[in-house]
Amino acid sequence: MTATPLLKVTDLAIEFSTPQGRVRAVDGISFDVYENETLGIVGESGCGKTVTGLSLLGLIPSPPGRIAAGSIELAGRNLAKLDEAAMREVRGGEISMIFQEPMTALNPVFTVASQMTDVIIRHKGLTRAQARREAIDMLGKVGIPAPARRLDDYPHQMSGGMRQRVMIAMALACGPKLLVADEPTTALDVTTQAQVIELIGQLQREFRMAVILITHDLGVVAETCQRALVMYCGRIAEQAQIEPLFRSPRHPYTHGLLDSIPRIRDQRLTQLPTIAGRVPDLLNLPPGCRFADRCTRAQEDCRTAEPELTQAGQSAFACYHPIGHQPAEPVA
Amino acid sequence: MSEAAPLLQVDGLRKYFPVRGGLFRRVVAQVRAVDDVTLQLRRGQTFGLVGESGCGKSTLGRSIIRLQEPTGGRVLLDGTDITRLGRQALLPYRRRMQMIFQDPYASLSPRRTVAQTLREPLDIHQIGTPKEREHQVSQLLDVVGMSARVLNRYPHEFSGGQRQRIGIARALSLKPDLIVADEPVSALDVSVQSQILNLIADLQREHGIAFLFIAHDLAVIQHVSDVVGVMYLGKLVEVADATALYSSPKHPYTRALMSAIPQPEPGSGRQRIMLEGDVPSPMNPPSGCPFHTRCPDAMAKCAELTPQFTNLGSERSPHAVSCHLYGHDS
Amino acid sequence: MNAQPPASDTIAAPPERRESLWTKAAYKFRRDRVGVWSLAVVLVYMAIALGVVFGWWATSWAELEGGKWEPPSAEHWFGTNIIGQDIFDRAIYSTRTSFEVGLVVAILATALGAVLGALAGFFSGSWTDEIILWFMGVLDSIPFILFVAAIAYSLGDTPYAMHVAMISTFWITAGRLVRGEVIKLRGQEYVEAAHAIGVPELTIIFRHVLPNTSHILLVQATITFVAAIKSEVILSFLGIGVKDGMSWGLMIAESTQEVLAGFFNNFLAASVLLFGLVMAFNLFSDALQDALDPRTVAES
Amino acid sequence: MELLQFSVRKLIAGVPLVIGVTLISFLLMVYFGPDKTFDLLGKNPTAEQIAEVREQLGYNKPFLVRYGEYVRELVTFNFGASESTGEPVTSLLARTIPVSVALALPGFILGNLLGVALGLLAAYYRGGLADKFIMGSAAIGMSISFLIVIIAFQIIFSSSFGLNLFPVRGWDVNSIGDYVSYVTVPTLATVFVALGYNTRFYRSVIVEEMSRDHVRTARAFGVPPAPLFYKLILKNALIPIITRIMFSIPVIIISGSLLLEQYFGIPGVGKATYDAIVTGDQPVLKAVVALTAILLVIVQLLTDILYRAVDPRVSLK
Repeated sequence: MTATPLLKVTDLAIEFSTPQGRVRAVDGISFDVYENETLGIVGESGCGKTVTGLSLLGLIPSPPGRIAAGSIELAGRNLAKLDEAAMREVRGGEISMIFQEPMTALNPVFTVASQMTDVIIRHKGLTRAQARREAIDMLGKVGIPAPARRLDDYPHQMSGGMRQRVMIAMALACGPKLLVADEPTTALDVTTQAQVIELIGQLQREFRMAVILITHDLGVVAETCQRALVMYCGRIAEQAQIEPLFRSPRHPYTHGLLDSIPRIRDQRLTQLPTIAGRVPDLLNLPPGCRFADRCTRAQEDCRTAEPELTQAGQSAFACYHPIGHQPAEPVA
Repeated sequence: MSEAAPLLQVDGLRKYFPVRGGLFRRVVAQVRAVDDVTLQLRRGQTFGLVGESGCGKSTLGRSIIRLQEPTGGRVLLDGTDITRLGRQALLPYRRRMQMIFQDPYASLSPRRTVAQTLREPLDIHQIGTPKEREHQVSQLLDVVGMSARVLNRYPHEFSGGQRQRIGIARALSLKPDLIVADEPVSALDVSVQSQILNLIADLQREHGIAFLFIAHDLAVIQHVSDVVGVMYLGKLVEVADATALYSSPKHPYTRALMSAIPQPEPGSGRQRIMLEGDVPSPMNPPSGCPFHTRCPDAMAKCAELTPQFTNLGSERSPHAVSCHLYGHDS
Repeated sequence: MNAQPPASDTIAAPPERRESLWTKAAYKFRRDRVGVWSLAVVLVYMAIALGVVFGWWATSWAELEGGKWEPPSAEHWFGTNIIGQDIFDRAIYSTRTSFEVGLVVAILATALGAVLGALAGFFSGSWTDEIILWFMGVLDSIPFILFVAAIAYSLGDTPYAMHVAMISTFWITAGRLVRGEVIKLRGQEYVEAAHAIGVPELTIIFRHVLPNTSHILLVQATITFVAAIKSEVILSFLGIGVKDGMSWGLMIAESTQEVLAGFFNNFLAASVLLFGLVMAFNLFSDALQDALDPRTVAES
Repeated sequence: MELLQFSVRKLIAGVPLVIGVTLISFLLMVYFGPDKTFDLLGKNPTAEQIAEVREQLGYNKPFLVRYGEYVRELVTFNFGASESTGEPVTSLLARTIPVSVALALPGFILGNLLGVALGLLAAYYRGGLADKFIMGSAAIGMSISFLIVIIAFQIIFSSSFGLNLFPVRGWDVNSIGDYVSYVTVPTLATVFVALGYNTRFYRSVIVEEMSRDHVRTARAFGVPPAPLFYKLILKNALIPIITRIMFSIPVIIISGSLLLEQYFGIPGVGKATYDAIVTGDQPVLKAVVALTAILLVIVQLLTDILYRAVDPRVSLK
C-alpha cells in the first residue's frame, strides 16, 4: 500500500430535497482508498452507502440530489468540481461502476458486443475491430465460455450470473484505477454469488486496482475486503481493517450488526441477538448520536452531542462509550 | 389424533406450468417447478425448506396450501386429501393453514387499515361476535409485539419489520395448525431480520404451530427449523434433522450451498466448493440426477439414473439423501 | 449489546406524520399552484352550469331578443346571432350541456372500464379475459366518428345516442389501464393472502384489487371528461351530437357561415369558453395525476 | 421462412378480430341501420307492397342468415355500385382514398416527426425552462378543439379577413402547386392539433426509458448525452412509438380526416363513408368495412414484424 491514497473523500455531504424538506443522505464522511486494495462500505438500507458510491462518479440524480459539501479527490483531482464533460472521461475510464441488478443493467436492445465496444472505443480510441478483440479478451478473463460467440448475444440470452460477468468485463475493459461495486452479488443466487465474489477478488489482484465494495452483507465484506467502513444513517460509525473490525468491533452498532447476522452455528440458539428499535427518520434525527435510541450503552452525553469519528488503536469509530478495553485516545 | 400421524403429509406432489406457444396456444413445454416431492410435517414442528431461486420452493409452499393448484400428487392435512376439495369444502381447511409472505411492502393491502386487514379473516370465517373480533384483533397485535394504538393506520405508515409483524398477526388470526412462511425475512435489514426470526421461533414454541419455513439462506433456516429439506430443480435432494444436516451434510449440493455462504469471519480459511455454471432450466431439466451437470462428484451413471432416496440416519432420526454416492448399489 | 427480550421491542406507533394516501396526495396537490388555480376555474364553470340547471340565469337563450348580428352592448354582452338570439346566454347555457355530457360519459365510461378491466385483468388468460379483450380490440378498430355516426343513426332520434356512442368507445382506455394494473396487483402478496384466508374471488376483486386502482380511475375520469366535451363539439358540428338544447358545438356550427361574412362573435364566445374549460380541466388532470402518482407518494 | 410462417399464423389469428368488426358493423349499419323500405316505395304503400319490398331487401330473414350473406358479400368483394350515385364502389374508393391519404399524410408525418423531436427535447431538458415551455404549449394545443383550429386557420390563412393566401375550400388538384395550395391549411391545422398530444406522449415514453437501470449504466460508462438519447434511449422507446404510428394508419386510410374533408369540402373517403352512413348506402359501407378489417390485420402483422426488428426479445415464434 502506498502512502498517498488513490481516492481521498473529505467531509462529503449529499443532500436531497423532498417535499418534506432537505435531507442529508450522507452527512460529512471522509475516507481514503489506496491502490490495490478492496474497501468495503457496509450498512443497512438507507444508510447512504449507495449514494456515496454514485457520488464518486457524479451520478447522483440531480435534481433532487446534489453534493452539498466536501471533496472527492482522485489522484489529486477534485471530482466534485469537475464539469459534466470532464466527468464523462472519468466514468468508465478511471472509475468504473457495477450495479446490483444484472437483469436490467444492460441495454436490452443492443448486443453485448455493441455495448462493450462502444465503451472501449470511447475511452481508448481504438477501431471497432480492435475494440472487438479487446472485448472478447475481457469476456474470456471474466470466465465466459466461448466469448467470441457470446459477444454477439443480447443480454436476455444470458443468465443473471453471466450478465454480471459481462458488466464486470465492461467495467474493467478500460483498465480503471478504481472499481465501485454496488451490491454486485445481492441479486444473485448463493452459488453464483460465490463465483462472482471470487472473480472480483481475482481480477482486483490481477489488475492491481482499487475496489470499493458496497454491500449490506458482512459476510461478503469479510471474504473480500482488506478494510471496511460501517455506515449508519449517513455517517461513518466505524472504520477499520477487517481483522479488528470483525474480531473486536468498537462501535456498538458494528457489534450489534455482527451479532445479529444469521450464521450457521454449532448450536441452535433460542434467541438471536437483535438490535432493538429501528433506524431513525433522516428528516427527524435525534440531537446526539444517531444510534443512541437503539444503543444499550447510551448515556446522557450520547443524546446531547454527536460523537466525531476518532482513531483509537486499530479502529476509528464515532462513539463516546465504545466496546473494548483500550481506553480511547484523547479527543483532539 | 395419534402421535404418529403427521399433521401434513405431502405425497409425490407435482406442479408443472405449461408453456404455451404456436397458433392455438398449445402447450409446447412444461416447466417442472415442483417435481415429485414427498415430505411430512408433525404438529408443532418446523420444516425448513432451502434452495436457490427458481428451485420451486415457493411453488411447493403455495401448492401445499392450494394457492396454486397442484398438477399431481396429494396433500393430506390431518389425513384428509385437500388437493381436490372444492372452494366450499376447502374453506374449513383454509382456516387451518395460513401463510406469511416475503415482501412486507406487497403483503398488506395498501388501502386498508391494520384493523380491517386483521379483521377480515375473522369475518370470513365468522369467528366470535363482532365485539369479540374487535378484542381479538387488539390481542393479535399484542402477540406480535405491537401496540393496539396502530389499529387505524395504513400499511405505508409502518417500517418493513412492523409490516412483517402485521402480516404474521394476520396469519395467526385464525389460529392455524400450519403456517407456510415464504422467505419471511429476506427482504428485511439484518438487524430487523433477527427480531422477526425470534418472533417466529417464540410463536412456534408458545402456540405449537407447525411451520413450513422457506428460505434461500441456510443460516436463517437453522435458527428456526427442526427438520431441513434441500431443494434443487423442483426436487428434494436431502432431508434430515437440522442437527444432522448442519453437522454432516451429505448431498454434494447441500455441501456446496453451505460452503458458498459468505461467513462474517475473516480468515476463516474455509475450503469453498465452487460450483460451475448456472442452474439448468426447469423447462428442460437434465436427465438422471438433476444436479449432475454441476456436481463436483458426478459419475457416469448420474447422467442416466435418477437417484432414489437412501436413509443414512436412524429409524428415529432419518437422514434421507437422493444421490448415487450413497446408493445401495454403489 | 445483548439480546433483547421481545417484549421490550414492542413497537410504538411512528410519532411523525399521520397521513393516508389521499391526504398525502391532497397535500401535494395543494402545493401545485397551477393545479389549484385550474381547479378553481373548473369550479367556476361548474357553478355556472349549476346556475343554469337551477334556472338562475341564461333562461332566455332560445328567445329572439334582438336584430340580426347586433354588436355587443349592455343588453347583449356578446351581441346577437343571425336570428337575434343573445349569444352570451347561449354560451352560458352551453356550459351546462358540456358538464352534463362530460360527467355522464366520464362516470359511466370509467365505471364500465373499471369493472370490465378488473374482471379481464383478474382472470387474465381465461375466456373472460379473451372475450373482453376481443371486444376492446374490435371497438378500438372502428374509427371513432364513423362509429358514433353509425350508432347515432341506428339509435334513431334518441337524445342519448351520442352519450351511448362515447361511453361504448371511451371505456376501453380505462379498461385497458385497469386491466394492466390489476394484472400487476393480482400477483401481489396481499391478494394471495386474501385467497389464503378464503375470501371469495369477487370480494377480492372489489375489496382488495379495484380500490388500489382508484388513483388511475380518477385521473382517467378527468381525461375522459375532457375527451367527451371535445367530442361533443365535433359531433354536434357534424349534426350527430346534441339534438335539442344548445351547445358550444352547435354555436360553432352556426358560426361557420358567419365567420366568412366577418361576424365572429358566435365563434369567439363558444371557442373561448370551451378552451377555458378544457385547458383548466387538462391542467387539473395533470396536477391530479402528479399528486396521485404512487411513485412519488410511496417515497419517504 | 420463419417470417412466412409467422405471417400465416398471424393472419389466421386475426380472424376473430375480422369477425368482430364485421359483426359490429353489420349490427349497426345493416341490422339496426336505416330502413330502406319506404325509400323504395311511393307514397301510401299498401301492406302487401311493404311486405314484398321487405322480402326483397331480406329484412324478414333471420339474423344469422342476413349476417352470413353480408359476410359472403364481403369475402367475395362483391360490392356493386353505390345506391346514391350509381358509381361502382371500387371506383369510388379508388377515387377517394388517394385524396384522403394525400390530405392526411403530410400532417401525420410532420406531426409525428415534430412530436418525437419536441418530446426528446423536453425530456432532455426535463424540469428545465425548455421543458416547461414545450409542455406548456402542448397543454394549450391539446385544449383547443380541432374544429376551432380549422375555422381559425381558415379565417387566418384563407379569408379576406386574414392573409388570404390559400383557397377557402375544395380540392381541385392538377399539379404540385395546386396540391400545396389545397393541402397547406389542413396540414397546418392537423399538425397544430396533433403536436400537443404527440409531444406529450413521446416525452412520457422517453422519460420512462430514461429512468431505466441500463441508462444509469450507460451514464456510468461515460456515454455523452447525444448518443445516449438518439441511440440508446430512442431505440428502446421505439416499441410504443411504432405502436402509436402503425395503429393510426387504418384510421387515416378509412376515415381520413372526416372533419377536414367535411369542412373543406374535400372528396375523400371519410366524407364518402360518412355520407354512406347517413344515407344507408350499403354497398359503400360494406366495402369500407371489408377494407377496415383487411387493413387491421395487415397493420397488426406489420407492427409485429417491426417489433421484431427493433427489439431482439420479441420472438416471431
